[in-house]
Amino acid sequence: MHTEKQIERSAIRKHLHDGMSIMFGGFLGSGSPKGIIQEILDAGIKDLTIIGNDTAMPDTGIGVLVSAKRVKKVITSHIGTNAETGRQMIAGEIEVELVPQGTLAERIRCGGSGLGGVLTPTGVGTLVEEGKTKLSFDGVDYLVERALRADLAILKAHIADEKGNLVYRRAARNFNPLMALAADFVAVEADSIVAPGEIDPDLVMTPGILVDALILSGEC
Amino acid sequence: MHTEKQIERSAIRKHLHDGMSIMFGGFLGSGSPKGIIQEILDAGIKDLTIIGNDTAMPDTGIGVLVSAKRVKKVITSHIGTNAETGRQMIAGEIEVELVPQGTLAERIRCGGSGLGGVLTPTGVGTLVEEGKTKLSFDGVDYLVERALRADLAILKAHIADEKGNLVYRRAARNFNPLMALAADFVAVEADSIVAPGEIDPDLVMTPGILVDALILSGEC
Amino acid sequence: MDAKKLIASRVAQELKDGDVVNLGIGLPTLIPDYLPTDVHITLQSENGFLGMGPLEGEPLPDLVNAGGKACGMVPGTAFFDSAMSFAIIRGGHVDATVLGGLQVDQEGNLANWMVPGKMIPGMGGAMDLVTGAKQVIVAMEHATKDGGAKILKRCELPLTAAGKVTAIATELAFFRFIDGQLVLTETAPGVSLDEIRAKTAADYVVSPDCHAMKLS
Amino acid sequence: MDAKKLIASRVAQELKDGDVVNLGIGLPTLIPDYLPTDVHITLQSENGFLGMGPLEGEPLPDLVNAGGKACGMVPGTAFFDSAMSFAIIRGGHVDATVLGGLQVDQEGNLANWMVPGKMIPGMGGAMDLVTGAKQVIVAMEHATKDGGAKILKRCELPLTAAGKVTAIATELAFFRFIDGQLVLTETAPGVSLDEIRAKTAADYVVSPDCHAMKLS
Repeated sequence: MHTEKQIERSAIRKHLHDGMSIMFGGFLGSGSPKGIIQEILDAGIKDLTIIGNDTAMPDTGIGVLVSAKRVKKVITSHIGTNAETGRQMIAGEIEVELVPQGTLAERIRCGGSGLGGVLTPTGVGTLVEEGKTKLSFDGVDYLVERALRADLAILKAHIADEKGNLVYRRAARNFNPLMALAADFVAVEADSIVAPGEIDPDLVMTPGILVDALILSGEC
Repeated sequence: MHTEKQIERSAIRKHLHDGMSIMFGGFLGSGSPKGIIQEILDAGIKDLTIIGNDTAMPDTGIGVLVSAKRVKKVITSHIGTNAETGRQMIAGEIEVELVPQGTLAERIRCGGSGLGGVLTPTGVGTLVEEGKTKLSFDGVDYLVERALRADLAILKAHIADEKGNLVYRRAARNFNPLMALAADFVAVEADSIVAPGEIDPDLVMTPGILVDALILSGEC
Repeated sequence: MDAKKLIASRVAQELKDGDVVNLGIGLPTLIPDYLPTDVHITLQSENGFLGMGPLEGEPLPDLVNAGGKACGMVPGTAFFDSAMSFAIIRGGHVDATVLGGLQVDQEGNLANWMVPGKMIPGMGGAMDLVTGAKQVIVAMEHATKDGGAKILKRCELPLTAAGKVTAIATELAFFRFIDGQLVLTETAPGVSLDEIRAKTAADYVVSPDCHAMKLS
Repeated sequence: MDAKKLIASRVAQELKDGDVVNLGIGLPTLIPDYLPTDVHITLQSENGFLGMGPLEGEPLPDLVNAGGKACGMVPGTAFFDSAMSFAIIRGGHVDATVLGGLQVDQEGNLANWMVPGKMIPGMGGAMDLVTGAKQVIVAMEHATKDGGAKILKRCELPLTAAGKVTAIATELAFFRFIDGQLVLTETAPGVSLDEIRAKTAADYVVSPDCHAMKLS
């Protein structure tokens, strides 16, 4: 059944353009929307800023966009599993902003929640504090870490209903629910799409109002 | 079946003392642990600082502690439904710190998450900004709102498993999952207590490691 | 049509199909009754859900609105905690909030949460709603019971938020903030420009397109 | 017993029944094998769950550890998003984190996330873990492959966190930070105090109770 939110995978292309910023769900590829990533690759857009936990491996998850040299900048916590990201960084072909994982989660959450940032102790006394405002309360130093948003978020859900309500499965949840809040356009690849009411309202992990487009996963 | 976490209601008394701070789940009483509140009342402790969304009504939810004059200070977003809180405030018998509801949620979340605070635009240009650090980014002013913790959190869940994993029902969720992170001791009143494994791990709303004591609700 | 129904009916016209809307207690809760049949909105309830509907049949356990009253829910409802509720509110995911006002001024300031020394209910979710919602529509009677102006040059009561109001609907008039200026765009049936001017303390301009409200 | 097994075995003794523990990749993942049968710990996986267990049978969909490898889960597991995962980590709800180190120093500083110009994998969750966990146990070989000291007066590599390490376990020795001072508390079987002194660049004191490790 098609609804206003459900689109063919190729219809995502009208929301793609060179130079855009893209948040991607996933942790080493688990919880990343493979079909949408393939569509972005096929669309040929470039100079992307990508934001997510890691760059997976050269041939998995978001890694394929790095390997195809479509990425200008990565904001991430870890690139150690993708030697190609490291190679491009050292060669000066790609800019990498490394952010502690918990800080990355909070920055994205802030971007989606109307918050300007958070005060975290993580990174105090390390390279991470460079250039940042520091505040001290009750003898503890905190860094002011600022909100992060993107033009597009691409997410992977296990079950969606036609209104866009999402349920994630196991460890594939990770950054997906946070990014659903923090992008101007939110596209979700789901293993199945059911009628509204089929997901118990207590079990919805991302409310449908945050989702702009639903794409049925080819796999399942 | 009893586990280490499940206790008789009266056993909560050894965690109660005069002058302590207590976070309570609930929104106008919905999602407040009535049995634990009754036990606190019966225990006779006083000079309490209570932290929660509202003070319910004089004879419901946390309101009964206000009516019995056990409360020294309230940190809350709304007291309009409890005339007794207002009367005591105007008479100078109780201190009331009014906090915007979304800010209260974030301050509690910070207290439980190791964050020093958040930057919120809410309250800028109002009485709420008095005495607070203000930061400005990209032309937007933010207040630095600081973390909040308590000695004890008293929560209401619909289903708990013996490890303390919790599921809340409908609008009774509200502040409960946030407070589970933010107190030194976390006591939960549950409508039912089941064996570990009976709650689908994807559907747990509060992980059991955050919960110290489980009390079976008298009602259900 | 009494004042409250007129205001609710007019505000309903501001809402578009698909909008996410948070309605304050009292008058704003009448608004869904006046929506055209082809306009479906999703109601956000700040105690933690999206998809609120009218109570149908017996109350269900733990299904209450932000006023603590039993309510219903539509298919596709989602519940969440208070942090998520206000992430949605503060983060700009609510298209419109409609709430009452004690005073509004020509700078878009709203005061509706306390009268010092008299009534201090607290701000509840109002400060976040007014700060975060894309449209902030104040729905209120035009003047106080004593006939005093509520639409002022500058609010005297403590503010709920500064410069966030986008429209004001009263039983006499509809105002919109356009490029930071308060503009009278519509008059209620049978109400003259002079009457509105007499009962409004704020400076405002009358839109060249100012016309009578079209009420259903 | 080889170096890794010896270290894992010793670290296992630091964990108490009921502890919530996050284990880094590599050596730390061996630790559960050395727990006494009456010590049950809950494993936190920073990709978003509590209750990780060893893989049993076929991999289950989307059930992977923070290294991306298929794993198992115990009854009573809970999954959550990355913000909650790090609320738990940063908020002090993890009793112990065990992770490898490139360098550790006598101030309790740890460096384990980059070698400038050579290897820059990123910090992943390590900075939050080291900042937030109640116990931070560094489990590593005592010296570099070239025989250089890794326990230093002051880390030369960029820090993961400042002053947070609580204990160091190597194949030669066990050190604990006591009142801010690095203290040698145990020696590995057959290892002399002189050998440890020779291979350690940091200033430390030898505990009056210093004794040989008791390994199971």
